[in-house]
Amino acid sequence: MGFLWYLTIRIGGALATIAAGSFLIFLIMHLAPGDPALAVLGESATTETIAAYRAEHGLDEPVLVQFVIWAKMVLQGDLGKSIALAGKFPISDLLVTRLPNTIFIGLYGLVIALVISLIAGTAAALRQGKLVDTVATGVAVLGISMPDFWFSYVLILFFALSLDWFPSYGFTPPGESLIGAFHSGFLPALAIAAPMAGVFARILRASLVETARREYVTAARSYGFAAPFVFIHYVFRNAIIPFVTVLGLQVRYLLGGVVIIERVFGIAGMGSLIVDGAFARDYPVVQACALTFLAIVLSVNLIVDIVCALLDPRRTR
Amino acid sequence: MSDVTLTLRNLSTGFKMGGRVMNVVREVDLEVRKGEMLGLIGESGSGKTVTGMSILRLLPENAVTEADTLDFLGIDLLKLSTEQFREMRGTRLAMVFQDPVGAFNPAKKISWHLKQVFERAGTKSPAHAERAKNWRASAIKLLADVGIPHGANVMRQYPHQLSGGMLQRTLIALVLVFEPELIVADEPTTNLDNIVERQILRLFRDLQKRLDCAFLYVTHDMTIAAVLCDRIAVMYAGSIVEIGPTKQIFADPKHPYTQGLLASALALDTKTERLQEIPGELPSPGKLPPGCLFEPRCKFAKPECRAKEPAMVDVGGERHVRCVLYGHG
Amino acid sequence: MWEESATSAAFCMAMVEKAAQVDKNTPLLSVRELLVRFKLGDGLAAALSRGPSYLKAVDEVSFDVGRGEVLGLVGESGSGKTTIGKAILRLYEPQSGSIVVNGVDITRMGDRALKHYRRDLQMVFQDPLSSLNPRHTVRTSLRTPLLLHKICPSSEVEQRIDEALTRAGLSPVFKPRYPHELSGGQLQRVAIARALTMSPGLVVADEPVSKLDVSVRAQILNLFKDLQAKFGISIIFITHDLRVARYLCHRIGVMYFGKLVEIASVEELFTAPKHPYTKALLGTLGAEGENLDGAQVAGEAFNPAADTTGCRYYARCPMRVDHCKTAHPPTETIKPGHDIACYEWRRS
Amino acid sequence: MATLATLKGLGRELRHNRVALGGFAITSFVLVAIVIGPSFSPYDPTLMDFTAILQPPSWAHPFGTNSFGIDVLTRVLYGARNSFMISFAGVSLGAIVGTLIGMTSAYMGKLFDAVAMRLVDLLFAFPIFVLALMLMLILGFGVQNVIVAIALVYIPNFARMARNTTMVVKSEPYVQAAQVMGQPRLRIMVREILPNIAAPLFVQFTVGLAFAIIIEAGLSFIGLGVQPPTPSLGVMMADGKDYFHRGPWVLTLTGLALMFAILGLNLLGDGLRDLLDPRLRRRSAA
Repeated sequence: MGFLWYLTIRIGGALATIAAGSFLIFLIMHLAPGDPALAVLGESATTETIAAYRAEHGLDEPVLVQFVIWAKMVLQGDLGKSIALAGKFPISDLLVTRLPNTIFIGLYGLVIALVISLIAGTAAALRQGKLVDTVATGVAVLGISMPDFWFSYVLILFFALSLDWFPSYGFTPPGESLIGAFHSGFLPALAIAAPMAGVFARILRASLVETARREYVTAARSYGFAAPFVFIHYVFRNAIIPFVTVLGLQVRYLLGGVVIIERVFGIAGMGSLIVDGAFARDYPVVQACALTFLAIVLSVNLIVDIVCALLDPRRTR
Repeated sequence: MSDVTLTLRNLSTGFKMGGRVMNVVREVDLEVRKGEMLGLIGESGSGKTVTGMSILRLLPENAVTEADTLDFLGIDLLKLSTEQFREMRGTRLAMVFQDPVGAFNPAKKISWHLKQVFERAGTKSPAHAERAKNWRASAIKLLADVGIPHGANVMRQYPHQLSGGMLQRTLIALVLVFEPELIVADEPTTNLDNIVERQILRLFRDLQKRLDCAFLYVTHDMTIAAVLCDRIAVMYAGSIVEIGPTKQIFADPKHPYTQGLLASALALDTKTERLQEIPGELPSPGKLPPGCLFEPRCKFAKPECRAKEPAMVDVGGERHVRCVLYGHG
Repeated sequence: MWEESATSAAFCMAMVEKAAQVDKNTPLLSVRELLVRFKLGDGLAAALSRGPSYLKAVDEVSFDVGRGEVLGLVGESGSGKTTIGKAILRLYEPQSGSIVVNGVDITRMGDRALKHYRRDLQMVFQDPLSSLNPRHTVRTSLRTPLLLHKICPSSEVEQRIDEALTRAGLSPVFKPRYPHELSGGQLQRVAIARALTMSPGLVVADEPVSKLDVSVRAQILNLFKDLQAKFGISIIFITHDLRVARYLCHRIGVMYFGKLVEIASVEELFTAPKHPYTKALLGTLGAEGENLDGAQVAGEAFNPAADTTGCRYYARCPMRVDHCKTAHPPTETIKPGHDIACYEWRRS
Repeated sequence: MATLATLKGLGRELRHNRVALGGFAITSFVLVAIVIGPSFSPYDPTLMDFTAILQPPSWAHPFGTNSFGIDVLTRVLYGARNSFMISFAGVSLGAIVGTLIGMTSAYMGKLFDAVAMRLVDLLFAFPIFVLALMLMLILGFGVQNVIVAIALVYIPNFARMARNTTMVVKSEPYVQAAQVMGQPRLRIMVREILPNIAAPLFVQFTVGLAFAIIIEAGLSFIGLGVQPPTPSLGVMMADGKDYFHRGPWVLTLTGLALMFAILGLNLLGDGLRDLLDPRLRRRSAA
């Protein structure tokens, strides 16, 4: 019962945020210089055609009314049409081809980062102050200190140009070939994963060390439970709660990395789309992409909240 | 002296701090006997908790414990490997903690805690195995024993949903699964309210009588020691300064520190005009005074007190005092 | 000329007399039906959850503190005793009720106007280490109130600080020290010295010895006793320990989950307690073994998040009757100076 | 006076914390290098030399030369100076505005707090590059706008941290004592609260500076930030990627220098976090 309440409240909160966020996006785009009518109709448009276009699309209405019109369209799945980037192509069609690639690369990177950080963070915490700890924390700091786009080029230099194990450019969408996607997506995923793994490993280590000091861990030892049992059920079980929480906060950095990495490796995803849209001043595309990114972050936060609530009975009961 | 359960000789415990060891417990000699409740009294920082934790090897890794003897029913605890010692913990040596809320795994229900302990017990003997099979029924019975009549309901709860008193009872139930021969209780009622505190104290006394085990009760509260303990040992700045039967110590405290503590504790029990003070402050473990540690605050201090720390003096009637007023040992 | 000054002098005399009259007839502090509540949880979650969304930490409590009187407020943790103390000092905003100091209602007074009355009401906190700003030296901590209220010319500030420290039993050599360099007892002396620099009429002392080492407590309790006798300050002494209250206080109020259940003079409370909770508390005193076997208080405590009606003590009360479930009993005066909130007190 | 004593104490403890010391050394080295380094360089950061195009690293050109024959190391020093100043300005702006919002929010409570914190949550929900990119669309590309973008990324961080720490400190007895004394609100904020929340904010500033340099480089790298010919590390790396196959050293070595500077700041931040953590402090004092 308590959990359902919690879920309802969180979903309500996420919906409210996305509503407010979409308004913010709309407002920013509205403030951006340039007349959308002119952008669509081109330089040759006459005063009459522009006026007609503005009237038809409600561009003379107050911002709020325009926002409501746009929001209604978005709710019906119509994100408008691209004005510069892809002719008058519907943006929703663009997203359908782009979004899976971004999600694939993002999840791929996330999984790599999780695997590395779980191993490194746990090892460092278990051997606190020992060589393993020093090496792991040292590498982690290096990881968070390097720009991921630079690391991509280092990876390209070694694994693509020198060893030729992976392609240096281009990406096979998972829809075409899953194996191809894993192969061609490995370097970009690794580039995104490296700084993330550094951040995650540090958080996990700190959380484990902190939890190990709790009295319930001493209490568990006093019952004579074996060390691995205590570590798994007492230390690790409670340490992952803050770990998952902080993990959720990292999505906004993770997606920031995706934007650049996609351009480096020429992946046709959301990141390259929004950047290309920005250069082409294709506002509807940028607007739609920003909204999608917002939705992704909020969904991930929602999932993280739910996972935390399941892990930590104190949050809901 | 076959009834002695635990013998400590010359126990010292310190913590490694930047390359050197800072001792917080020094040269402690103690005996805890079967069927007795020994009170270990001291203020914060006196080393009483560390002493208790040293016996069960529950201190963090930077702790260093040394002793001439650490004997538990003929077993030399110093010689046991980590794994052998772990086998003893919980089964024969047990501990009750100060903060009942903090002593439970917050992510697990009460039933989980009980189940784990019963399952561990199940591997020890056929009788225990039988209980482990019906662990739920056994747990409810055990909870009833510690004064929780509706055990089935309590088992469904998470720790944060229960009151401190209820959790402390449950914690005691966990310890009782094995009927240990030595129980160390570290200020187990400090975080409880007066009325609940009395209930738990009574529970401890009844338990100790029923199990007939050795019981080391660590506390800062003289009045608790008075109602609960058969003998008390008073610690000051890491050393035991006085030890003896409770009644005699309360009637006639020997060490000036014990006298001061008792004077202020007992004076409050009656309407008094003015409390007797112990002047000064506790020494910090980094800067201990030379000689007797209590000398800077002692009204009987003499020049010889500063020369060296006095030895324990046997003053008869099972009483020992670390003070030159009673000779030099 | 002199006539005019004579009249103004007479006027002044009249004012002083009038003030003196107020002094004699009204108590220094008068608290009436004070209600302080806290939100349970925050935001949407709290709004949607069932059960009360507020916790009444102090629930319609009334009492007076006379001039030079020490009133003890005794109760378990969560009884609202600290909240009362802080609400009187306007650290918490009361929901309703009134706080009257020297005949002036300060319950809703704005910050600026309140500043004049602040001097008169001071506080000593439970944790001495955190009651002093860790970034300020002892000197800075003591100088601030002197300059803020222009208590003395700036040339005398140092001398005043020395006096204040000496009065609290501390050498002036501590002036340049930082809080973390002092022991708990010394810090509590600095905190007391700071409160006294403003020559307050009332000091709220919130468990001032509970975080101190046992062997240092007597020193601080005696310091309170001496300073109270010397300066005739009124004190609200908040404690969970009835014995400490008996040592220092003239009257004692017993609190249970936000309600003041009994208030009486020390002698009366200890010799003829009427409320079953007071009796239970008194039953926990004494160092002799037999009282462990005495009356055990059964049942779980009041749950402020779930129970909303009935006597707060109902679940634990040995004298409860069905009537007690309807509403918390009103306060009645059973003797001058002895108030109690219990339907069944006559039976005891 | 209080700060002086604190700084002295910090200096003493710095010597015992190897991480902080390493970070301090690297950061000092980088600062000195970008301040006085360029004037020691025999090369000009803008003068093209078509006789020395794309030379690999050598004694004459430790980082090689780029496609215009410009010494890469010289350009790195100039670029790093720009990157550093842009990041510093951005994080400072974010820290000041964020701290003001956070402290006010915590102190005022009620409606202001609710509205401000919802806005902060909203900003937190945007991926940082998306936020920066949208901003660039309104303001146009260029140095000032990178600063504003960085500030916008950091305002929510500082606002949240300042609010949370102020909430904790606000209920500390010493702040209540100041209230009881009758100190005005503003004075309490400045004298009692600010000095006690400064430490975590300072750590956040150091670590934030490190990541801001990455943000600047990233924005400039994809062409949304600093515009060439103004040297910045991101611009140089963008330039280097165009002839990465022919002269990989331009991009890799510039990035390595960037990483070195960021590493210094991160280590310094980590070390300071340990030094300033009151729990760790007390343990080492006991």
